[in-house]
Amino acid sequence: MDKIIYLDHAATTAARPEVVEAMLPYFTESYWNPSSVYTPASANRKAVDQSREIIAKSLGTQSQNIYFTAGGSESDNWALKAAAEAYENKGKHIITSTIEHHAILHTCDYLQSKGFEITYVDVDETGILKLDELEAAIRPDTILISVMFANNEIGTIQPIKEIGEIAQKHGIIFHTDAVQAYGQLPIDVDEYHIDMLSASGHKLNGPKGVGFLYIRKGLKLRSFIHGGAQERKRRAGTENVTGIVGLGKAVEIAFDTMEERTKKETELRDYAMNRILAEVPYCRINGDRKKRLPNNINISVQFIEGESLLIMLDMAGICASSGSACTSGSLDPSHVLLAIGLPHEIAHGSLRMTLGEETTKEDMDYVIEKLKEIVEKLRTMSPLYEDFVKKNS
Amino acid sequence: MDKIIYLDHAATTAARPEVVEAMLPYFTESYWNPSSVYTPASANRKAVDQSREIIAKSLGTQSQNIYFTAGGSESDNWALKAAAEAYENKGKHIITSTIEHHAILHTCDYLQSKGFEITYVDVDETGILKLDELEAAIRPDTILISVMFANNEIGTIQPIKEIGEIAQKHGIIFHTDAVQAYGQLPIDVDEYHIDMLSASGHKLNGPKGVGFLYIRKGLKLRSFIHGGAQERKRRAGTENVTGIVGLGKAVEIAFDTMEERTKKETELRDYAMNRILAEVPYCRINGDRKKRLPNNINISVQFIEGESLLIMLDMAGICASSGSACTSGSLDPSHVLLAIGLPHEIAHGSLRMTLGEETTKEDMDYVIEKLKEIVEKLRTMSPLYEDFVKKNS
Amino acid sequence: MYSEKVMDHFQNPRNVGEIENASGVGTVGNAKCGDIMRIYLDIDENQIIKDVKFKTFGCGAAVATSSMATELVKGKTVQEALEVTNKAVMEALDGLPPVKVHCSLLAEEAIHAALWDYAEKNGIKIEGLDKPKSDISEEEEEEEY
Amino acid sequence: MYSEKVMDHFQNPRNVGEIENASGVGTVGNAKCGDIMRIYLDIDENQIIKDVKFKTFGCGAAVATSSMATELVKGKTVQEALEVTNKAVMEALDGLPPVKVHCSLLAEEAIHAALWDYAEKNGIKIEGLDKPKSDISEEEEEEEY
Ligand SMILES: Cc1ncc(COP(=O)(O)O)c(C=O)c1O
Ligand SMILES: Cc1ncc(COP(=O)(O)O)c(C=O)c1O
Repeated sequence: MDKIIYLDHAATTAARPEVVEAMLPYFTESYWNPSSVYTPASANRKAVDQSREIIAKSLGTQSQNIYFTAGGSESDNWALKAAAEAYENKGKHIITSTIEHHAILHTCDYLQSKGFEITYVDVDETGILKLDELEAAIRPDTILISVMFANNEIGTIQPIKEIGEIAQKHGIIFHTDAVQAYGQLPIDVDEYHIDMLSASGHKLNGPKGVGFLYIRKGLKLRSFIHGGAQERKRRAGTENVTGIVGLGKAVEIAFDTMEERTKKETELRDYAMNRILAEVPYCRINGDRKKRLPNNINISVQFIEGESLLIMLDMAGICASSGSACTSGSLDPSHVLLAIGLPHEIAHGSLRMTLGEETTKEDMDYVIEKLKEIVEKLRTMSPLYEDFVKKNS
Repeated sequence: MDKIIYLDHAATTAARPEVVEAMLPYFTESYWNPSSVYTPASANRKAVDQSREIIAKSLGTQSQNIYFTAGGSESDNWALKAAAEAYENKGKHIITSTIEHHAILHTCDYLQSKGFEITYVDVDETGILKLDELEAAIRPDTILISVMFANNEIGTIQPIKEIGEIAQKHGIIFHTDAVQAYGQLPIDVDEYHIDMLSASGHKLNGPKGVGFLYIRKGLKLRSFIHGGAQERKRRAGTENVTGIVGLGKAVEIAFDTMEERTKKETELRDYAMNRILAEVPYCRINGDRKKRLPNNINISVQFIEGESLLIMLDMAGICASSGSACTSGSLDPSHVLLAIGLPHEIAHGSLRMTLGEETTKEDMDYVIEKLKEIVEKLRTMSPLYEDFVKKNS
Repeated sequence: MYSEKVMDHFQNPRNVGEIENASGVGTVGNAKCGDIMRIYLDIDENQIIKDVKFKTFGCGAAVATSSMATELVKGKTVQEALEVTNKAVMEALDGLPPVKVHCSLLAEEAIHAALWDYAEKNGIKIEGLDKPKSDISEEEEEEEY
Repeated sequence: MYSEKVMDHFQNPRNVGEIENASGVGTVGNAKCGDIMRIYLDIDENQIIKDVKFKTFGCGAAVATSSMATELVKGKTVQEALEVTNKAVMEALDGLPPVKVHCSLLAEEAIHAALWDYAEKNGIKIEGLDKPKSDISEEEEEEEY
């Protein structure tokens, strides 16, 4: 097969041609270090500031609050570690959710090894944070709440505004990992009481290796990467001008096209989910049906395992991913699917398909036909299906 | 003027056209996340591994010891903070030099605030580390020695092999910040007993925002950025495929062309230094005349201040930089120039010109003529020069 | 990630299915790890494995190792089948990625479990065969840095 | 980084030079910061500044503020010159980058130092003029985040 149907936009996206075009001059022609004093370099300072401005505007804040990083993971690490360090005199308790990305969870593990205490607030069966448990978890020594804006596996969108209000009421810093949500959902950091927000360029048709952390003015967070005076002395390293310019362009387009794009994706997502539910026996949709990212489909197909499914889809030219983290060299099923209450066998049989604006209805029709064939084939060799059929016959 | 003569290659360099060409397909076509399981993504895994291989070979080591980062500053921060953390049970004493880059010095400040003790070993008047002082500084609780391979301001190359041998003899980890040296000098990490080495892509005609840390096999260093399982679980974050590919290409070319290029640069450097010494009164060369980076010229011009000099050179189309860190928003003169014993007024009047392979003799002739004019003009308005002339007449 | 042989056995698995009234059936696996294998053996009176079928819930490597393991024991005597190690399965597949090595262990265990079942049903003792573990423990790979 | 006015005064500084037998000379500065300014004043018997010259070792802003300061005091009376503040100099230059504000303070101080020298030489007291500090202290900018 020649055509590839890419349904893994949550993993990464192609940079838009306009993004690459915007970056190109800064590689070979306007390659200056923005901190240099000579005249030509001021164009690069301006280019960096312009991206900062675009991003600030998209979040309803001022550009001085946007700090460029190398991506979502760095932003998450910085936010958590710097807040822990800055406020440890106030307390050493941090609250997060059970369904965060590993960039948050493993950073929490690290902080725990440094004497911080972490409370993981549970989610309901659609993946929505239990607000009452959150509120109950707050203690006098709680210094930080970090809850992701939308989940990368099941697409569930959290009640961020309510979480922000709880955090504010208790005078606790609120960080959100918006790596999946930013560019897909409108976000106003003031309205939602967000103190820190992480985002990554390659999730919204920008380049890889660049992202940002929004830090509310007044938060006394220190550098994570020490050195030169870049980024208002808070993030050292010669600015990645090309990456920053590309990110700015990607954000500009993402916000300009958001309404139309997400409307189209939502429709296609719902169409595909409904067909799958109707036509593939013994499968379920994971995550909330409504409060979910416009491009996210996550299903569990009973009696079959995710990786086999993925390989077979791959052979049919379809790129998707599994809820199972097998892909990353680990054998455990997704912590997110376990957190929403799936048993292990079912968690292992999940499939994530994340659409992009180029995805068509024809694509999804093809995918669903293939999916049906593959599921049938895998079930004929599944001992779990055999047992199920025997028990029910 | 139209032509720009760029003499600030130590600040950053243009990406080579071949580098950009190598990167381009990975933006819009082969944009896959290298960790994904579907077939197309394996091309990106291979591309990343190929860059790793090129870099490993350039250092005489295996690719499993190369970890990609977002640049020199991150590599430096990671090396120092992770080593401090990993070995703090053995001791909390770290040795570095007085002339390191801020990415090292400010990281040391941070570690000091965390209870580590830092000894700054001095350099002689050409900027070479005093080996006897280094050896004398070693204590039973010394866990790390970090000395830069070559200095970014005055270009002095350190006796890295001797430092490595001292470190090895005492069983101490040795890190070197090779951000300026890598790509200009041959480096063999085993021969030099280097345990960790930092480098940055944009200093060797690669892209900005990507670099690497070499970590000797067996060193039990942990992640600096926690999260996904990328880089053998030691550096989380979706791989910056384009950046890594560009870095690999840049390294390949830098090592292929090193001999010829550095020979040409060394000649031009010496020609220019000799002319300046002969034709500009009251100036001196900073750094070692022989043990210096092929492309580095650093002079102090007495009685005039660096920024004025730079602005006037800029007006003549010449991009250079000053030893003074005025450029970075600070008013202190360069710590490197003070460390080699220059008094403040002279440290403020220094000029760094770092050549590139495209720099010609004609360029340098033009620069020297302009420099002479500018120095004369600035001296006529210098009260220090007035005093000097009066005293000596 | 997988060798061509693995992909071949995954795409075209040999001996998928069930055997009615099998001489021995063994199911092993680990719900947590996500691999369950079931092997059916048809063994004649000379202790020769005349037929073998499998069903597997698991990743590509699990399917391929099951398929290869059935190929390797087919036609063998019970004693010979006992000597089909996970290493032999892996070699026959031109290797497996390190994280997938446990799949080949599972295949070995599944054969052993089916043989154990056969032995129990027939009240015989097979030299060198221990009662199979119901679960294959996961070993964390060493981080060797 | 600099306004056009600053660049103009840096490229074409007004009143560079010395005045022989000046009525007052003031030198202020800070070797650590790298700025030294010297102002020469020629003041007539009506306390009018008839001529003013400067020499400055320093950055672009230091040169430009010196040049602008001399322009602002030229032709003024001593009392009027005293009222030329660093703010006035900065405004006349269309502003300075925050890290360069100290240069304008230096220019103000240099004028004051020259006036003080004039006053001392002539045994007069100028209302509102204090003995100049020989050094302008550097203030770390607030990190306001
Ligand atoms: C010696 C040295 N170390 C570290 C760095 C930091 O590298 P980067 O700006 O790529 O983070 C630089 C350059 O700025 C340098 O010259
Ligand atoms: C929710 C979430 N957080 C963080 C990250 C990490 O971002 P990056 O890979 O750009 O470092 C990702 C994506 O991998 C993500 O989906």
